[in-house]
Amino acid sequence: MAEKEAPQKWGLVVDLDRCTGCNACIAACSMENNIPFTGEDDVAYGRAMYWLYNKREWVGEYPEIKPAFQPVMCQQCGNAPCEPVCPVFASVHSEEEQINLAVYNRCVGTRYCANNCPYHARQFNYYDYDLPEPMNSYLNPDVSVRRRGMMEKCTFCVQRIVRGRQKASAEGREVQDGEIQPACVQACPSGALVFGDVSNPETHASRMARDQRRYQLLEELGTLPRVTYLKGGGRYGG
Amino acid sequence: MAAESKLMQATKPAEHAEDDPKEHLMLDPRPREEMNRMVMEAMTTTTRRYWIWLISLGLGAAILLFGAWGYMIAEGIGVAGVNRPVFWGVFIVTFVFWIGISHAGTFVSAILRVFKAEFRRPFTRAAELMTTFGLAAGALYPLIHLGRVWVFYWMVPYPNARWLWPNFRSPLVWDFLAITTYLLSSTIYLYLPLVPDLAMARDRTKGWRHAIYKVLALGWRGTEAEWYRLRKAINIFAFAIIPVMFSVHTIVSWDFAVGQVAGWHSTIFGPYFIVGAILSGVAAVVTILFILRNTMKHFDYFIRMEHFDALGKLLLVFSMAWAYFFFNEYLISWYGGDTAVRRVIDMHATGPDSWLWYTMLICNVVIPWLTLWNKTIRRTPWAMFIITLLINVGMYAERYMIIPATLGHQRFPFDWGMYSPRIEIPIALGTLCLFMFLYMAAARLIPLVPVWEVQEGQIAHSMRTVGKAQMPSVTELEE
Amino acid sequence: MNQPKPWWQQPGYSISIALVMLILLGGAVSAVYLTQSVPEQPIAFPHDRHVGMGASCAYCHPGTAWGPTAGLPGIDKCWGCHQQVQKKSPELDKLADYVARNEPIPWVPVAIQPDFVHFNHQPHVSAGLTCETCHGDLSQMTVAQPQPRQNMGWCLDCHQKMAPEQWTKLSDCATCHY
Amino acid sequence: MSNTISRRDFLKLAGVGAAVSAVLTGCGPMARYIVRRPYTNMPEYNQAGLSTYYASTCRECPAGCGIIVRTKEGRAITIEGNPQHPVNRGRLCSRGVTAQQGLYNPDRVRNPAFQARADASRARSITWDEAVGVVQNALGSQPDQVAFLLGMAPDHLFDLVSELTSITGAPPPIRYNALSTFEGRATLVEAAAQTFNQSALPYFDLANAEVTFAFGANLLENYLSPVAYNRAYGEFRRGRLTRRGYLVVFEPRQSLTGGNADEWIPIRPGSEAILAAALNRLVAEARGIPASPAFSAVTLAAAAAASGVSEEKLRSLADLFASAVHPLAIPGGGALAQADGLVTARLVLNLNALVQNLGQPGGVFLAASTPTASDFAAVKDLVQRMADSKVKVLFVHGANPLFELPQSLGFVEALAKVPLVISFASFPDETALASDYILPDHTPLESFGYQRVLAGSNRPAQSSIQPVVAPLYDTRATADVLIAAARGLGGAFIDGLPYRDEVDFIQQKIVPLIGAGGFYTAPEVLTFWTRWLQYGGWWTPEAGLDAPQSAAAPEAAISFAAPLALEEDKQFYLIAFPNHFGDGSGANRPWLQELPDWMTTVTWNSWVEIHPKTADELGLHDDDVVRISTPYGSVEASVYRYPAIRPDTIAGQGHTALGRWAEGRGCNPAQLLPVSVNAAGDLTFGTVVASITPTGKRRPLARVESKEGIYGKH
Repeated sequence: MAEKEAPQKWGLVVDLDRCTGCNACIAACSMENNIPFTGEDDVAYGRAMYWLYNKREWVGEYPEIKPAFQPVMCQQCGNAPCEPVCPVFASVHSEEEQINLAVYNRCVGTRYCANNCPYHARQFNYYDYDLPEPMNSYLNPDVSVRRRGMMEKCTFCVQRIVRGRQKASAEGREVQDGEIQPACVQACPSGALVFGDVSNPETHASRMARDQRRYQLLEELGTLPRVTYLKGGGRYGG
Repeated sequence: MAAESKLMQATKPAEHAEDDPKEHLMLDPRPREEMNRMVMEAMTTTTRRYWIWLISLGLGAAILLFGAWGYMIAEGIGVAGVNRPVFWGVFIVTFVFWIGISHAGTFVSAILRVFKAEFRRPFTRAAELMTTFGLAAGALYPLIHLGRVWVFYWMVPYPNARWLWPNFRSPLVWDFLAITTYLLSSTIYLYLPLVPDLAMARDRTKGWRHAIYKVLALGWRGTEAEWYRLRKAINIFAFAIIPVMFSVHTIVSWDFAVGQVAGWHSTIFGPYFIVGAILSGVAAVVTILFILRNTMKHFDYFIRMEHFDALGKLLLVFSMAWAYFFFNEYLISWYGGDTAVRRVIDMHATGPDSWLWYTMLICNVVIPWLTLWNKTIRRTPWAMFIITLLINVGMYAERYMIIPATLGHQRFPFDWGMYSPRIEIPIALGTLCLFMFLYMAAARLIPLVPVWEVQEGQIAHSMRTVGKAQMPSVTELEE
Repeated sequence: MNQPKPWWQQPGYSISIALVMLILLGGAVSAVYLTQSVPEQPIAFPHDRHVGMGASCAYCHPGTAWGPTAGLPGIDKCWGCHQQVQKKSPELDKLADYVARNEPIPWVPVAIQPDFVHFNHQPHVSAGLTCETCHGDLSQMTVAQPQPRQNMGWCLDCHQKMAPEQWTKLSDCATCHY
Repeated sequence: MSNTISRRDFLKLAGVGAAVSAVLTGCGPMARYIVRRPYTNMPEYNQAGLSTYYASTCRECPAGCGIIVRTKEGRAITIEGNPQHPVNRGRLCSRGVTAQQGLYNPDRVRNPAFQARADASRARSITWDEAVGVVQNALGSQPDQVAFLLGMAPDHLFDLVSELTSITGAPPPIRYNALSTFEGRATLVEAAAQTFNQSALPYFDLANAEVTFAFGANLLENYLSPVAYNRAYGEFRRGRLTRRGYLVVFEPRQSLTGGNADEWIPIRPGSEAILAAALNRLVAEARGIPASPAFSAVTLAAAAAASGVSEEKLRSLADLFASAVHPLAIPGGGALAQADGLVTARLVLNLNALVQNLGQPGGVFLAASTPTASDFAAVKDLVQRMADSKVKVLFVHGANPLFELPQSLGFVEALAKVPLVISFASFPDETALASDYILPDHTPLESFGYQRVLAGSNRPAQSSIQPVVAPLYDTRATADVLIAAARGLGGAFIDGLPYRDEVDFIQQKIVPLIGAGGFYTAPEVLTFWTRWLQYGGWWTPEAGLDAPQSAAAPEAAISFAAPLALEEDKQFYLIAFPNHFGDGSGANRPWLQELPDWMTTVTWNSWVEIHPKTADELGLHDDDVVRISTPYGSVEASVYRYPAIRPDTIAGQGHTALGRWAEGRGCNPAQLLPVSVNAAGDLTFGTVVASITPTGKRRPLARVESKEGIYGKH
């Protein structure tokens, strides 16, 4: 059974050994992408809008217990389960950037994509989340503010990708490695997140993605994720 | 209740009653004109109680369904109970439920017609009407469920300035097409055999009813050529609608089965859903027949113990078939050993919603198997009424287990979610009101018994003497 | 029985047809009004005169060369010329009033994209497109007029014709929608 | 009418309909309802649609991380890290990136007001002229009756107030912030002074260490310079090709740092000192160094008994530490907040001296800045003076003592005895509401200033603060108000404060930096000032910090206090800890409220962590509300059954004011804390004995995790 191959472009590497679980990525993502906060009741009911959540599971028993943190965002699958099920092409593959797009303005809100996403990386706008004046001033004009009834998800900060690409092309050059960084990668204090063009074997992200500690989330499902995790832990001296 | 006990007495002792050929509608003919009058009376008689019911159901549908839906459109889906990860909730459960109900009409009418099951004759119309209205109620749900219903037409393939078409790879588009096809064909299939009856009604009414029937009867005069074409058309439709019916529920099941949700991704979902749909549909037919028999004039003539008996047998068979598929589905998933799937089926039996899972098994398997083998019970209408209601409760629970209870327990335990319906409850009740409202209104607008079919059957049936025994016999009217 | 009237002349049918037509027409009129009519501007700016005198578009809308928006000139820019070029006109008096009050002129944008469309002038200008291609011939207009049917199909049509070799990129949803 | 419609007309109409529907299906936006206002005078660097970036300094905590704020059309859009800044190198934490929610908070104080201590009938808005007059009168009162309480106020304001008080002869400003207590900052400084003979905050080179022992230091959360330590942590783990760093954390309740450790040693609170002493002795033995006589009295058995860690474990840990090439021991947080916290800090610093890592890569350095924070003892003293009616005027800036100070300190009563309280708060926090005047300062993103890098930089650095947006409201920089008021008094103030305004003050203060060997210089101050703003501060091009020259081990034998005894199943050690709200001032940032807590994933509320075993014994379930009582006060909070805490320990995090997102949420653990201090003057919040009473109420916590999935409960 030959592994299905798909063209690659952008990739994200998460080094779980560096990740401390500090959640700066979630905050940075939310501020960059105009993600609304929902309040206590809705968070408790499973309606928090994190595009990127930190999956904290416990390993071991007291006193040898420790949390296993794993930031989970849209894995930008090469063979994405969310794409074929959308009736209106709102969840669609970007052939140019090789990521999965959530085209907000096309979405009719069937939420099928969200069910079919094994990572639960997609979020739904249950209401219009209006920010009180003047808090709406910080909304990022590069990212559409979503209205009620739409799906949304991590886009690898596609606005930054497009901006970087347009900037590079206006200056008549190729995009440099590390020039484009999603908000989470930029904020990550411990440098656990690395983003780059994985179709180019020389980029930092490509080199990290070939690390022997690599694995992908639910890779057995054949979704061909573009996010690579590097296993944490390891031994002293190893 | 008094009426029921009287009926019980009339049917006792059962075995003797069955021997009486008069017990069979087909062998208990009445003059044509009398039967026409009976049907017309049934249709036109309205009591105060009827109006109270009709108005309150209409109001119920307006407030519970359309009022609540409007509020939800204005506020957002947040007023419903869906959350992450249970993105589909009671709306889709009720959708599948109504689509299941809608299978009854086609099954009872088309399949039994094709197989020439004679007992079908008096209630094909009642069943077909269920199909149409069940579908109408069910078809609302994909719309209700949408986050942005005001752009639902993007699912319709039409040329537009965006150069965009629907995604034909999406099961939802298949669903959309299948349901519209089914709605259209079942409406036509309801309408075709109705034409002679409408003509009958046209000839016996005056005023606004006459005007309506005049238009709807399409100038039917009952000539040989018309009958020939009608029979031909009904025959074609009867055969053609069966694959449509199978495809519809298969496609509904594909909404789940093609997904990669653990617990959905199963090859048996197609037939499993069809059997489930027929089980719930036939059960709903029995429920409705009981209500019709008790509320409508002269219906105790048309709907008899033999019908409950025959449908009861059918139900038993389908309950067994359903159990077989359920067992198959469960065993294969369990044996397959995929952790995620295992966890889902474990959660079904032990999770917070496990009471629904047991309700499902009790209502769909235990109760039918313990009761329906017994002829006395099968021939006791109120018992059948309760049993069939319970079967539908069980089938509703089944869909609930398949949708929210499965979605809530997917691959990452960190992400498991609890779901509790909120505005879904009034909306679901609202569609029930809508269905009942439409059905009740239709019961006074169209002849609910296909008179010509009954009469045709009665002409074809006769008692023959074979040797010393009196035997019922049927003449083939159609080739 | 008389010869029945043809169906479209029977009252029931004709009334329903009329209703449907009325609704369609109403929708059409309001749609045209909302999207295609020329909005009222605080100053009836004569584009034709400025273009006619040889002013280049980029003089007042310089952002096209390096950014997403063309930009609107502030009162400084207007006044830069007009305090020299004094001509009696009620519109120019309005300008003088704004300058005197040091208030921005509340222009009503005409060529504007919805929030979910991220249009960038710069690549288009770099690709050699002229302003008239999309904004119409301003030398024939006083205040800017909306161009009809500038919808997604129009964008795609041009993308396909102008740069077929870049179709993958230019038809990608993420090029404009994010 | 319809009868007149001919077939031809019909077709015509249909044609119109088709054209119309073509418009409808692809119609543009309704432009006519949008009005666009260009800048009246657009700044030349500002282009509509393009971003403008400003370098500044994050002031959500005192660490002094460099930020770059992306603005568009005069609005602050996103906050990114300054890639060149030596503290954070382009990285930020969750508090830093959500700072716009402070700037654009709808509950900000929008104009100066006579607040009248929340007496609505007398409260009114005032003008800034009146306000300056009020401050002027206040400054003119008898100097020893004027007190300044500064918290997170930026360093330039602290410097200005220090100058001001030195002119009048008033007591120097007190700079107290709950975070400095939670870090044990005063204890660290005092321990460094006693051990290294230099009064400075130690800088621990975590990035190059190989085995790190952290004693209560919550490096990854709120310790001195969290982003710097997070960054170093990443390097510590995977920055080298050779060895992965190994982290051991000693603390009774697993914090985020403990959770990321390779070994978390749940020790009994109060046993840190004896444990550190035992490790000192073992490490000295393993390295063959003669142990200081101070440790001779310490036995392994006693340490094991006190801490609850087995002797073998202690021995193997000591071996690990002694045999490592670059071992590092970091004291901090709860470990220092004990009665003998200073001893613990000295012993832990001495561990570093034993393995000779002072000034070595992966070792201990001394941070460049002079510590300016006051200890808790000074606050206690101030409260005492207030209670004794010796304070007539109290200025409060960047602090919220009503919230941050332990209730038992009696600040409320003391505040009532101060006739004039002037708050410079930007937000209506508890203290601001209880003051006479609120003279709102600009929020950090609207102000000028500088911040000396606290302890997160491997080189001397000073970070610049500049406004990234025009002030939103009628607020005024406190430095400007003070300068105007003081100079208005005339006399000594004119000569003592030769500054026109805040900017002039800052420019004069950065003059010494021009020739101090930074990575840029300038011929005169204005050019230097431009670059200083542009780069986000000043620092040296090469890394370099002073290393401690010598280390003095404790000489005399130390006697260790036994950990507080508990009544079994009735009493518990209570550990108060800060989460990502820091000192609590982050609670009005809705996104910080929405962010899950690191360990429990709880949002928008406070909770008390109880080990499941203990909870079972007490019959407590998740989300049960319990009352936690200490001798000093009591609060109610929901139970979180937390598997990573000692069974004899509980831990807990609220506000009564501070705007819509913070008000009435959770509980304030400061109400439970004692007021006693350790030898260095830091609050000893480390061990408080508390009891738990179930209230019978339930308040479900909004957690992101699935309780069912993670803990198997429905």
